[in-house]
Amino acid sequence: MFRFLRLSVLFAVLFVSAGSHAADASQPLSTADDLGPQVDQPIEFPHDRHAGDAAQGGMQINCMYCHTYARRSMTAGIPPTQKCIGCHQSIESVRETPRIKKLFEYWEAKKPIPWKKVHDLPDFVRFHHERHIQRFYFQQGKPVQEVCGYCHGNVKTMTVARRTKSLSMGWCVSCHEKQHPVDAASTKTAQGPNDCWQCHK
Amino acid sequence: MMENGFNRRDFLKVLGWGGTAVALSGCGNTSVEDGRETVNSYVEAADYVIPGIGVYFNSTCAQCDAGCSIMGKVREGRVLKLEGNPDSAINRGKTCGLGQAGVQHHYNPDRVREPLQRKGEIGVTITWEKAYELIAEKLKDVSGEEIAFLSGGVSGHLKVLLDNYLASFGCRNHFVYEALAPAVVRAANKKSYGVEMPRYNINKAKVVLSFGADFLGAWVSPVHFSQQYAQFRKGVDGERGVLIQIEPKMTLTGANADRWIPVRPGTEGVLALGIINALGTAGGDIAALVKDYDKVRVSKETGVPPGHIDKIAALLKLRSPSLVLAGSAAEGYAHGSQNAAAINLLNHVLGNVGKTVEAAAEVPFPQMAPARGNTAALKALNDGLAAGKYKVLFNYAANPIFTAPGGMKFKDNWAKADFKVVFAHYMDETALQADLVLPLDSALEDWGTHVPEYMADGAQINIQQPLMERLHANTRGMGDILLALIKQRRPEDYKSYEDYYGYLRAAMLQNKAALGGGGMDDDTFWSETLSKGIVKLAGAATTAVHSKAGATDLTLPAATQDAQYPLQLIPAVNVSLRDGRHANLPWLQESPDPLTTIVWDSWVEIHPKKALEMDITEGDIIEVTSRTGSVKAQAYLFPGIHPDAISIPLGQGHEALGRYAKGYGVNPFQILDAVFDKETGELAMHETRVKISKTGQRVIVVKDESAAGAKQIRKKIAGRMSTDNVDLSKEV
Amino acid sequence: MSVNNLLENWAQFRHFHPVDDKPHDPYKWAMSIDLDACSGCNACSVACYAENNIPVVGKEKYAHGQAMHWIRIEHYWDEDIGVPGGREFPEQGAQFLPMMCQQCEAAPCETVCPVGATNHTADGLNSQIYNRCIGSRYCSANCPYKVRYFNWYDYPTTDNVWPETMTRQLNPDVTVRSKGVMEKCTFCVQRLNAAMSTARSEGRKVHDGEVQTACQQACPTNAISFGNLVDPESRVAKQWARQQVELTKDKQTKDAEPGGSRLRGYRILEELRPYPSVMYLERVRESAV
Amino acid sequence: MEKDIRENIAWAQINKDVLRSLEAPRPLYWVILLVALAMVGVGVGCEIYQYQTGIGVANMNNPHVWGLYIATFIFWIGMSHSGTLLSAILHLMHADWRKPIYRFAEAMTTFSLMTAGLFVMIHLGRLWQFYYSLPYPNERGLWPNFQSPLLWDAMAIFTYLSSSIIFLYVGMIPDLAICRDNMHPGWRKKLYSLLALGWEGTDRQWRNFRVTYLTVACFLIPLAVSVHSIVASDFAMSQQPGWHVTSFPPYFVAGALYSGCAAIISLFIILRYVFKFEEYMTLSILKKTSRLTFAIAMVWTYLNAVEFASVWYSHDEAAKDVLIQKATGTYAPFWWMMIFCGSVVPLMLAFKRFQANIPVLFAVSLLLNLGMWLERWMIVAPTFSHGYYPWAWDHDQWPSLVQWGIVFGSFGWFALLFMVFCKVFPSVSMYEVKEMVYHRSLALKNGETAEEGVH
Repeated sequence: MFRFLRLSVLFAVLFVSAGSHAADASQPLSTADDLGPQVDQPIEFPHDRHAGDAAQGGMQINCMYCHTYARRSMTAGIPPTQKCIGCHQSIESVRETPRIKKLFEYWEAKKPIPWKKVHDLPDFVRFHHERHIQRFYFQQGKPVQEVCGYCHGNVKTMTVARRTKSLSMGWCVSCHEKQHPVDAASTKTAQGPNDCWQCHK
Repeated sequence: MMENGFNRRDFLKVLGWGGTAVALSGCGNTSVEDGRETVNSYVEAADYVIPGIGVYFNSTCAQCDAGCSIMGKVREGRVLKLEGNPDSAINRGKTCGLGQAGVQHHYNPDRVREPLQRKGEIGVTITWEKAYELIAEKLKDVSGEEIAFLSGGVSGHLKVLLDNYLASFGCRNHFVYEALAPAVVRAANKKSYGVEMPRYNINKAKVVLSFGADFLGAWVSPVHFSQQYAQFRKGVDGERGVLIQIEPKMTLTGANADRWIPVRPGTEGVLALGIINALGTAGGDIAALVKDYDKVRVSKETGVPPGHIDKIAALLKLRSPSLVLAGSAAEGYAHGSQNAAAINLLNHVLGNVGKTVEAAAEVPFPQMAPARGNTAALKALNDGLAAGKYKVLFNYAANPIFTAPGGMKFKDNWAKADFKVVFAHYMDETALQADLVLPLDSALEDWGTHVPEYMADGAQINIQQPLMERLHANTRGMGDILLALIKQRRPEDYKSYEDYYGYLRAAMLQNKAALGGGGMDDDTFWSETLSKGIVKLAGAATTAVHSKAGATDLTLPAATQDAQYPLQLIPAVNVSLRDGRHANLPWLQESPDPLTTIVWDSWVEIHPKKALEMDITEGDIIEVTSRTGSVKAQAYLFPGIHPDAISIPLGQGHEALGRYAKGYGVNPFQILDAVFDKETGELAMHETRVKISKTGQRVIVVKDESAAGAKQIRKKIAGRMSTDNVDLSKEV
Repeated sequence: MSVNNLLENWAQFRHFHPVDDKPHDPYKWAMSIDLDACSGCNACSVACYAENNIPVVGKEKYAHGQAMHWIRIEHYWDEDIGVPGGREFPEQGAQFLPMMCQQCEAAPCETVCPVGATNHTADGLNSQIYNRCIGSRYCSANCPYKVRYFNWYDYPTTDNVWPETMTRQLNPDVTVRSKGVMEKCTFCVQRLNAAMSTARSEGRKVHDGEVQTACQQACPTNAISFGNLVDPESRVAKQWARQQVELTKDKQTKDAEPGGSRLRGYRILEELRPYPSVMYLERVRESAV
Repeated sequence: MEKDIRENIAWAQINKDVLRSLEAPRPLYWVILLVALAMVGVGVGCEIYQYQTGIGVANMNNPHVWGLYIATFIFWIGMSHSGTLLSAILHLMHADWRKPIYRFAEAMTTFSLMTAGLFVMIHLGRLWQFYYSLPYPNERGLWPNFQSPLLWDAMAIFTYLSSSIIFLYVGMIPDLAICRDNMHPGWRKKLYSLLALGWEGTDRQWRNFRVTYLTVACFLIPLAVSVHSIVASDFAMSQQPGWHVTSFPPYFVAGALYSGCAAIISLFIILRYVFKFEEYMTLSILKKTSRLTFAIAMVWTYLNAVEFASVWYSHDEAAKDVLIQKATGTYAPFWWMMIFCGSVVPLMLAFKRFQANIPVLFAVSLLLNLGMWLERWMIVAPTFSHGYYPWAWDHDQWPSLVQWGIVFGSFGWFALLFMVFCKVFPSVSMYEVKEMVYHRSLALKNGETAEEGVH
């Protein structure tokens, strides 16, 4: 007698299953790479030359050599021009290349280089560089490029850095929900913090 | 706190970030952005400067004369917040609202940014060179006697430089003017203790009997006294201190008293003698003096019930040492010094002198000692101007046209000087009347040394140093300006200093040994000094306080009645606005008055009983008329005021001083009669009598407290218990 | 987070006042305010404006009751002053009371927010996430203390709230709230986070006095003390213990004592069971005068 | 007594009369339509201004954060109940006098729900973030707070709205078919043929139709009750004095039915005139409706008394204060007005001579609605201005013109939707009226034959 209900029941079932599936699907979605736009910088800084593997003619410089604030502060900041000059004044080979010329122009003018922010989170979010580096580099002893890579992607293959992760909240949370070993030695694991005020300000 | 020393050169390189990092963050940008925002990196960075981490630099608060030491949190080249410096004996790491608002003084959008010269009604922007030339030219053919320099309280090297400058053309007309300085009390203290400003140990007293001294609000050194007050409440050896406040209008201190006693305005001295009489411990000429001040008469004159007088006397006998303070409410009369003297006498009778009243330490450099402001100076200047004595007039750190009592007609006399130079942060009422306005650095951009007017503990010199580079390229520090000016007169003596900083450094290094830097090399000493922000000195009190009472010939007139002007006007000193110099700081405008919670406006406090008689309700606009003039303001019914008095807070009613001050409230200074204390010639602030009348208009009073007013209906919100059943000594 | 995750970790999204299986660890931030020391000078309030980018709304909006002061100084007279038949003068002075968000453990505001913009953090704070807020204002409607303040207008773009130069004073660690979101006292969470992170990097806990709230740091009479209630050595913990006030009780020893207690500690509107984290110490007045 | 309806109306006549309402209403119709449009204009204008400037322009403040929006929201939710009452409940009770009027009652339900839904949005401080409150999988990985009564509200309203739309539509199918068959070609004919789902009136279709209609009806009744109970729990679940009352859900439901019936009376009278439905919307039906209203009014009054009593004799001092405040404070005039309109005015309906007196009934019904609107306001506002914390007691909570404007506009919006509906769809159910006529005439015949049998 209730045959006319069949269709609607079917729809209902479909909707529910689809919904919950979509919800589950949100997990893999968040770890997927999501390429940000190309950003032009005042100086096209070749990360690959500096940090890249020797095989590709890179210098294999530790990220934290230049981005020294990241392990000491919430903000990673940008290395002072001083830093660049420190090495480059003694590297005659590339002294005359256009990029280095430009660098020295800024330096002599004592003008800060107007870099563009590539990984620019919303203003109400606080990403704590120090905490993450402490956790994964110093405590777990993971290789530095891997640790930075979690969020910044494989920078050593780029020239100008480019965003490769979505950096959406779901994406952050998907990692905070995983159990991570507390340090290199012990098997004890812990979750990332999940209360709102850890990241929202 | 920064560990390793730093010098000006390093410091100035704290640039970048500032420009962009200040972009308003908000809920607006809700998505990840790439390549929109620019981040300026440092060119070179001192290694203690890390983006995202604040560095603290020590300096000195310039919001009032108390001279609290502060430390400013500097981040990415911007000073963000001021905190108290824990090492200072004055404020021990604490600040008041004024101090907190110091940053708004610095970032204020209404600051003067260029030197301005008057052309008719408008000010024209000129260069500094031009300005200096102008001054030189004006000073060329006037004698030193025809030059007057009006300033607020100054001390330290700025004072030295100023004196030298004035001396350089033989000018002795330096008028140091503070509208709200406790000058009468100082004079009285000089007489009865032998020192102008002794050290009061509220924390050592078991009873504090204060005659209108608002030491928690706006009197002398509030932050310091507040801390002593806290200890005093916890109690000396477990015995909680008792605060008795005697005043016609409740101040913040009165609101915190265990017993607040309204006294008929002007009869404080009588009451003091009455208490001495009730104590009955005094002998000799004092006993003679007070013998006919018996309870009956005193209570008749003062309106204080005899029972209270007995209780007070009993308590004072019981608990010793105590401390008796004479404050602005007591001193503001034609017989103010008499009042103050009578009140100080109590301290002698109770034997507090030497215990809770001690001689304060002094700085061993008299030329740096603070030039304390008073109102007699203004009177002198005013008379001089009226007589046309002065051709050139300088004004620094004072706003006389706003704060001079209407009775003085100061504005008219001011115009009599041909050339008026005003060193100003803002275009205030006085600057508007100037011929030349020279823009000053804010206190957070400038160098300086200060000697506090009230020495809390040991003697100390406070260092003031820039917390960030100039906000506006064309402002100058007062020191730099004076240096430039003095170079006009005595180039050879001063050519070695290229700026005030250089002068300061040299001057300090000269007396390195005396400043406790013996054996250190110059740079270490200097950077030490700067990073500490305070130079503590071994300078002890040169003069001890008199143990025995001074003059006891006191003539205390009974309160007079005036049929035409039946009410006494009490110009109240608002905790945050003071004499009005802070009215342009929005935080202070919006922080409610502690007792009425009114914001952004003036009001007339009137006792509900009186209001009932005159059928005045809250919000009625009433006209207050004195012999000098009249103002209109909203009425506020306030139980903490003597029915024979009304009160209007000072500080509002600006006609200039920028967007946050202009056009809010009324300025009671305008209706103050020019009555002066017979002995010291100080302005008698409380001597003005007024009558009030309803205008018929009505407004809703803008205040924080609700329609329910300040009543705790049924629920216990703010708890209170009596000392009988509490033992503070065991508490944490 | 997926549906499964939602179901599994439901408990984590809602920390109520600590239950046996979820004690506060390692931090429970709490405050105690000594009303006997508080002089009502307003320094705390101004300091709060400075620290937390609170907009100055101006006279007109203040008149409409749209002020934003996260911490307000209230003053109370005894009920019978000034009214006909009552006492003529407030002879025992006024009573001052700083009132800010009480960071309730079972906060009435948290349960009612439709989007979960206000939550309880593991260290016992009542968090407010500005960007999640859609402005239903249910939290404020349900707050017994009325200490939540709503952005009725877009203050960042309003004239004379933060004109050109004043923007430079804004604290980069605190969001500037735009129109339509609720805000309130945070116990200066930015300071707490900084301190906790430093402590973690150094492998220790935040020790007492290491972190101060803006109001506490300014307070000239040290009336406000703030710290970690879990750490028995902290000043706050000692004070609470001395006053026998317990976080998870709604009737304290004090209330039980017949004929007036000798204890000063109490929490406001405790009987509603929000379990506030702020203890007030009653004001004391001398009986001898 | 006069009849609910004449038995001897020809079915063709019924079709003719009802279909006429789709063609040529009285001029008043257009007047109403225009006025409604104008009102909507005002409302929209105010909303745009509020959206751009910030909700502060409504002159709400801290702590007085809720205003007319919430009150009016409840009012419209309440309105919606009458439709369900008339069509579903009375349908199950086989009260066939409902037949001529249930159609527009249902329409009323649907459209007042739509209006109510608007207020949920208008009230929000950040309307543009509304979607945060919807439970859907998102990149933030966040869900709304399922503990919040506000969320239950949203869901309940949505369910109720969708199902009452279905109910309305399903009930219309046979009539739509009639329209289809009698329409001249044109967009309307297309529309009807589309909506009629190829209704042929075969036995099978009728059987399925009846079952569906019945099922939805049964489904709708608990829903209707739950919706307003949930709205009530917005308040009852909170802690505030004056809200935290156990009897709120039934109280709200009663209030809802009450205002609903009152509204039906007003609309009854308007439609009857505008579409010349005197034949069908007869005075005796009106009489029944007003009696029903009277009964509900008394129930409401009783529950009101219960609420006051439970507050008065409780230990909750604060709640008691609020009650006293309502009766004596700032809001006293409105509160007493509410009592008057809600409990005194309906007494008129007790008198026979008023029960079918159109002018009187019209006036009364409007007053009742006013009373019910005030009731909602008196529930929301006083608690804010007189809550637990004396310091926060408010002195400035008078709604601004913007707030009034939007409330005003909402009435226009409702009228607009409703009037358009009545013009486009048959507002009297033809097939049910036919049934009614048929049954009545049948009854009559039986009566006659019985008489014959006597002699």
